[in-house]
Amino acid sequence: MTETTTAPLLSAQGVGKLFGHVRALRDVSFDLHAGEVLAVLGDNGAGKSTLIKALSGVYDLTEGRLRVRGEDVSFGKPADATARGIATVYQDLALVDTRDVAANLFLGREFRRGPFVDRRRMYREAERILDGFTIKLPSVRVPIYLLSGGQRQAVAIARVLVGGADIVIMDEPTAALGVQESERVLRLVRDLRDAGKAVILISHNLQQVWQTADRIMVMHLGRVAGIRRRADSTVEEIVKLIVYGDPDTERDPDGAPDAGTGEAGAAPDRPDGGTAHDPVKDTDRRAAS
Amino acid sequence: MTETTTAPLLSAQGVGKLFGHVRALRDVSFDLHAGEVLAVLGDNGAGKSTLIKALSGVYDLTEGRLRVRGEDVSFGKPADATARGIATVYQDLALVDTRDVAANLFLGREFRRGPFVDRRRMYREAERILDGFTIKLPSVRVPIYLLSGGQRQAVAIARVLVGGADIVIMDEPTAALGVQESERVLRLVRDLRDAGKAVILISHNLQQVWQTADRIMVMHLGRVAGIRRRADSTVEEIVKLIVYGDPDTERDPDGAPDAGTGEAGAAPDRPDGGTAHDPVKDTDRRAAS
Amino acid sequence: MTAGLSAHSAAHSPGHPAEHSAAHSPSRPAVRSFADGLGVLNPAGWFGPTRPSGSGRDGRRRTADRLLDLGIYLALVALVLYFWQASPYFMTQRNLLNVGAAVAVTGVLAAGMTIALIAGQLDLTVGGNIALTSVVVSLVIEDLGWGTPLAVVVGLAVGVVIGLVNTALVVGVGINSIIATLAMGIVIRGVALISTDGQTKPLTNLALPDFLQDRPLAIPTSVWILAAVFLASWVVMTFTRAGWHIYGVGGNPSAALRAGVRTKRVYAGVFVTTGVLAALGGIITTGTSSSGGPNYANGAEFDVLTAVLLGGIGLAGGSGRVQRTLAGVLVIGVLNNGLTLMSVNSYYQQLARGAVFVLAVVLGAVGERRRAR
Amino acid sequence: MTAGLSAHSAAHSPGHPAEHSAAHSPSRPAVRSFADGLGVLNPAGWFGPTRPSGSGRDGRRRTADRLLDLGIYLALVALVLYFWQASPYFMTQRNLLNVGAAVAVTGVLAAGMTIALIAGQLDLTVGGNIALTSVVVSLVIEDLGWGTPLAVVVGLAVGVVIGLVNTALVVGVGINSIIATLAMGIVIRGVALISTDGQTKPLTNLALPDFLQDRPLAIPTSVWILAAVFLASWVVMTFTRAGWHIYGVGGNPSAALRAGVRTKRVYAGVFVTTGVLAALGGIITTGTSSSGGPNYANGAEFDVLTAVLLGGIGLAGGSGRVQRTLAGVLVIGVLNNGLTLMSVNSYYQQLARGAVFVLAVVLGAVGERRRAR
Amino acid sequence: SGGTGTSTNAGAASGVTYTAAEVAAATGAYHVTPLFAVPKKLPRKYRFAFLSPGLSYPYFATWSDGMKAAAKFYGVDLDQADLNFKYDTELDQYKQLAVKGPQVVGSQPMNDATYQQARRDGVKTVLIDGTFKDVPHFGVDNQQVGKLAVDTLVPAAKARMAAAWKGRKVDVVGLTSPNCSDCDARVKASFAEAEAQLGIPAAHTTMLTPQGQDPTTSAGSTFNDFLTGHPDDAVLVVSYGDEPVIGSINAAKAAGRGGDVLAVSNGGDSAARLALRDPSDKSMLVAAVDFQPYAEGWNWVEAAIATAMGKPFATFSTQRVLTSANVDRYYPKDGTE
Ligand SMILES: Nc1ncnc2c1ncn2[C@@H]1O[C@H](COP(=O)(O)OP(=O)(O)OP(=O)(O)O)[C@@H](O)[C@H]1O
Ligand SMILES: Nc1ncnc2c1ncn2[C@@H]1O[C@H](COP(=O)(O)OP(=O)(O)OP(=O)(O)O)[C@@H](O)[C@H]1O
Ligand SMILES: [Mg+2]
Ligand SMILES: [Mg+2]
Repeated sequence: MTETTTAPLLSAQGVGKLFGHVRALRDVSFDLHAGEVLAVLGDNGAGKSTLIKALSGVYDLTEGRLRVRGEDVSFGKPADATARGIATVYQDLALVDTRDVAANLFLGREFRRGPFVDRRRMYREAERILDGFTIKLPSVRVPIYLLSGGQRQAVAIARVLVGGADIVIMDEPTAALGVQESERVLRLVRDLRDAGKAVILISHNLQQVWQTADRIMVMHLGRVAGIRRRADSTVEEIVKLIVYGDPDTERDPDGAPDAGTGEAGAAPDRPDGGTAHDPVKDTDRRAAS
Repeated sequence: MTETTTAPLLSAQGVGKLFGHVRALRDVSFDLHAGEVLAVLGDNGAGKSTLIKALSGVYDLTEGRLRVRGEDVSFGKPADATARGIATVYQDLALVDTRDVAANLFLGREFRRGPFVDRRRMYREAERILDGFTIKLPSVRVPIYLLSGGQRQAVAIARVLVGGADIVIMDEPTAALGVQESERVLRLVRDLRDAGKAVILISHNLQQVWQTADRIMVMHLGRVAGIRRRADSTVEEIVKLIVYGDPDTERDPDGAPDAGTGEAGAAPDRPDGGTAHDPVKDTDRRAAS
Repeated sequence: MTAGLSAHSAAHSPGHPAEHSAAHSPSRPAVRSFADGLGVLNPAGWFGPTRPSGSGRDGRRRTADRLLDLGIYLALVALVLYFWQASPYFMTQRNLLNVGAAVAVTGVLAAGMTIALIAGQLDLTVGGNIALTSVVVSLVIEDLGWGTPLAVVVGLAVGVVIGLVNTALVVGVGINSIIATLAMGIVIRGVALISTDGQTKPLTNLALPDFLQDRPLAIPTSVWILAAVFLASWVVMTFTRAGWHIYGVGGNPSAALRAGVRTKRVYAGVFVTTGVLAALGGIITTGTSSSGGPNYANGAEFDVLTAVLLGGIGLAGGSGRVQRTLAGVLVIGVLNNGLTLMSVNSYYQQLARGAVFVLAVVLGAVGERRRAR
Repeated sequence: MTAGLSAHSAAHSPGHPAEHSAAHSPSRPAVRSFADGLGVLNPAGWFGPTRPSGSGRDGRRRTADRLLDLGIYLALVALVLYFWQASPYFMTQRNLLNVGAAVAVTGVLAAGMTIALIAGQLDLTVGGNIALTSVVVSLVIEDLGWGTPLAVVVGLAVGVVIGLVNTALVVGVGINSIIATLAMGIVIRGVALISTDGQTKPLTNLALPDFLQDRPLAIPTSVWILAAVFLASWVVMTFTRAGWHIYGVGGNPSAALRAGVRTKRVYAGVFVTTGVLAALGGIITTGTSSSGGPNYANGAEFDVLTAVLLGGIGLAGGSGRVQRTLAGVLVIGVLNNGLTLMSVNSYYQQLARGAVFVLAVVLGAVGERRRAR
Repeated sequence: SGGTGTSTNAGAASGVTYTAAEVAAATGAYHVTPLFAVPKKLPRKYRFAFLSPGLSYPYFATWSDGMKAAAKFYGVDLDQADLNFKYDTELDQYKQLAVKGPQVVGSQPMNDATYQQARRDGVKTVLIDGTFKDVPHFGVDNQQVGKLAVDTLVPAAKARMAAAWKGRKVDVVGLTSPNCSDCDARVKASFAEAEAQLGIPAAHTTMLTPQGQDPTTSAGSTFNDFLTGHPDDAVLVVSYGDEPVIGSINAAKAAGRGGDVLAVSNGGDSAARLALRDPSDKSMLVAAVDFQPYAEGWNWVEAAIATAMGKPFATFSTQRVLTSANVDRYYPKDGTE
């Protein structure tokens, strides 16, 4: 929808990652443009988290290259990615429970005034940013462990806004949220997009993806199974890509022996491509670093 | 569908639970019969986890009473619930990572032979039970930390079968699973039901609930918002119960000011009762005990 | 928002009524819409560890709980008041300065240990470090005749080297810091013993003792050093980026790394700090005892740990305050001083110290529980 | 199942090909259908801590890694071989029995500390416990004249009481066991000092020393006790419900509780065990020194911790083996013995002990890393 | 050296000062010989301070008991601090006691910083079992203790070396304690003396630092290891105290090497006295140098009073050596307690 012909903000070319002898990613290539939301889908172990960790500087690549705004980059540590304008909302939120909201928002990029941190400025800025969210936080001086899950999620997302990054990566930002809260996060994603940022959104909720994404990249066993513009694809095609890594394969009929507990009137046992299907639902483990 | 006129296996009457001054449950009453699946739905903080912890003996009740097979019971500790034939699959799985599969399956009810544990019998039984699952475990002597998430989930579920419980409670058993794996767990739930057990299934995935449950209980702010037979209800009604605690309320139009970032063609911001909607999705925190 | 939801919310964050959000005129329209529902969610939190919540922010907290929170300060005040009325010598300027001088070395070490614990680490080499530093300083002054200022620099360098070796083992090799520093402590004391063949090395050049026994503005140098160390620790931990990063790394190392904090560098800084502070303790010891001894500060790491734990620091990292540690150190110092002034039998002193420690941690635990209720 | 999926699976669990599931004739049709997909999921796990996986089960593991895993045993064998060739006196029955007798008390304490660490706890009262027990036993024998067997029972009862007090503080009040037992240790030693007014209480009734200096089957009683304690610990931890529950409670207390394990009772059992084993150590000490002393076993808890950590136990609870601890204890014993046989200067002995400790933990960490690769 | 002259009966006009007999009667079994005839009416109320090395160690605890008894007897105030073997904290401990304005402070050992501070404060110092600069002192210091042990050993050792041990290598083993410089110093002084008096070269001397839970047992097993490593040697044993020597004797007995060992213990504690009475130890335990810690503690108060009054005190004449022959005479009550 907002895809342009300008140079991509971020571009991955033939990216691969080996853990010992486990090839978690191979030959992953894609472009990401300003003002678009790219959703990444895939079954458990497909390599989604590994990919975003590579993009965030948590892992270094074993193969391929990354370009940001046309320049080759190599991330040795997360700070390098941050410096290139990439901000990540990790699924475990990556907050320091014992520290207050402001300290978390500015962790790693504290404002300074001479040799000291500028606490007043950080508290002021933190209030400003979170006021922008109109979120009900008791105060920006409350430690994270006193916050509710939704408040924490908001703080984690607000970190993205602090850095002024223009590439935002979110790993299952709604996994822990209920109906209304998920909606608000998705609205923020669209707002970011509309503000000209590029967003990578990992989710297992096809319905949410459909509401939000401009393009969808499906991963399967560490490869890119396919990249589709949402407007040009169907849920059925995406589900097939997720499950078989291929839009055309029909399910192998003896994959799982039928238990024969047949239940008249019950919903079908398997995804049949109906729009009601929620194909993949997953919780990432606490991110390793 | 399998509901009978016999006495309920489990019955909660006016159950309430106070945490200090927080009333997490109030006046919760329901019956559970042999051979049925009761799904419990509700938004974050609705009290689902608190309810199942009360049923499992992790918490004691502040009000109301529980009856199992017509007898009044009072659970001081989890072992009391186990002794009454109630088995729970906790969302955090509650496995001991450093111990092997067999030790986990039999934790708290190890077979003995004289003063010693009967390791051979436990390994044999563990193999038998997991063979029944036709799950690919390297061995029942492998410690849990070497297993994949799916394998762990299977071990947690297998614990239910070890005790021979006839009331099985599952807190989001599919939250961490992909498409195919979720299906298999749901099939197990139906298998348990068909074997005459009573199952309480907590899930935020309406689609899965629809596939599996016989009755649906919706909780809202610690109360029972309604109990419906699936066959007699609609997704729309259930969603309203979840969100508003009332099947008839229309959403308060000024609940959230509209940002005016309006996006033509995007999916609607709010649940509109369509069957495609996945109303609630949530991950419980690590269960407190 | 329904009435039910906002009532629910109000129960948990009373100071922040739901109406709050309506009063804003947001400055960033792009994110304005991400809003009001988030404040009303399950306040117990979903992801994090199950820490107490909710009740921590309500009105009731401001009574007994606050008092329990102030526990160590109250204990200090109570002890001071008790000894004041019990002994005519206690509340004199000279005696109070003696208390300060007596806890100078423990206090300097405790400041370091507090920083290490905030970073989620432990440094058990400090006893050996003091011994080695005192021996090295004495040997440099006496046998090499290099002059005291240079000897002090060499002593501090010993601390830096020990800190770097600890860093290499903990960060480089990846050994748990308890184990790594316990082992290194044995090695370091072995080196100290070998350097002087087990003997105490007395100083004949008294520049260092004279410096430490000097009393600028009537306050002993060692008390000045103690005050400076705590002031500096407090400033660093509260007002500098380094301190904020130490709290961050201790509270959640993986999050701090991903937030761009150079965690290895932070750990190295922490171990070098504890090493240098222990070396400073060794230099003070050399001065106040006019000698270097390979047996000095035997088991000091556990005495220091006791003082720090008395201050109520969390063992999990990411929390703790140097000012509380100072209070813990002073409680021990006042207790030792007061009991000695009152000529309490040394065995009963030991019992009293243990009992105060037990009492302090029991009160701390009770406070923690009340908060978690 | 697609070819892709089963290839993926095979990479992670090579010994369990996908065909495996097809060969079954399941005995419980009701659950038979819950099946084959679960084995092929992301093997790195989703929920748990990010422990190493996958590579742990593949063929490569069986080389250098296994050797590193055997680390402490190899260290023991290496030391034995070295001293065997270095000293003609080392490998004699008598000398080896001397090693056994020398480590008897440390070993008995280390067995208890291992069990405590497996349960995720620490007991730092053991030094004070030994002192108090030795004093009480001597006083009961000498001053009350109750006879040695009764005195031994009283001594063990002291251990039980200390264990129960520790349980009350840790389980009842909820204090971290490191802090609680550190504080209690100070109190207990204070009580011991007061009981004899700081004096050693010599035994004139020599029944206990004679019993301990006896050599049934040419093996000293203390070595028999050491062997019995380790055998019993091994049996309990490996073959009894109590042991399984201790591992369970240490590995995941909340899971163990929800599985129906009476966790409070398990913790009480653990602290009583460490208390009784320390009391047994105190009784052995009384016998071998013919006296009870309030200054005995000063800092023993840290020596014991060193031996246990040398055995490579995890600090997080739920893992560890008593047999590895025995190896760690023997490494220390062999090292002390061999260095003395070779007349190594005692300061260098200290250095050597530290160096072996550092080496052992570095090797352990390297092994851990290779596994996590 | 410290006290000069003998003032025990100098001013002993009846009733004016305490007589030796009165002191002996007051100290009962300890039978203390006074170092100074303390006036029954002191010129002023004296206050003394003593820095004890470590009251959890029985020897020093007995010192302390003697001091407390003497202070009570003579009517002076005494404050004690426990260094708990952290000698590096001596100055701080001194300062805490100095707040009460004592006339005399005592310690063992004393470091220069404390000495200087006491001088600045105008507090006199009296050392016990150690020397430092010009400080008045009595007792025996580490060098003397080490020498005394060998002096005591020499006759028996020479006799053995001329007979049963002829032609055998003779080692000197010094049992010390971990983290105790004073203990090491005593042992090393003995080594030097053994070289001087018996011609045993430094290469044949070994300092052992036993590791374990109590001094007796740990010294026993370490000494056992030494015997195992030197199967053909004869061994002279010295130590800083009694318990390690008793441990080594037990080990030698158990190893059947009783004929190869001669030992002298230091202190004369109950453990040594028990061993001296044990006939099976007779051939090995030559003697226990009796430091009479209670008497020393008592005497320190007398020396402090003398120093405060600006008077000299008598030379301490310990060097009482306990043997199996005289132990019952000096400690008649031991066996019946
Ligand atoms: N640190 C690691 N060491 C070894 N293998 C790893 C590591 N991290 C990931 N892997 C492997 O890489 C593959 C991809 O994992 P990744 O976590 O990226 O999957 P994912 O798509 O995020 O799955 P999920 O939806 O379950 O989170 C898996 O096979 C996993 O086992
Ligand atoms: N231990 C506790 N102490 C105080 N309040 C608690 C405690 N446990 C739960 N609550 C409160 O009880 C209410 C119900 O919580 P519960 O965890 O049962 O909700 P839930 O329906 O499981 O929600 P979710 O879907 O987020 O897991 C919440 O308001 C929560 O804050
Ligand atoms: Mg992932
Ligand atoms: Mg829940």
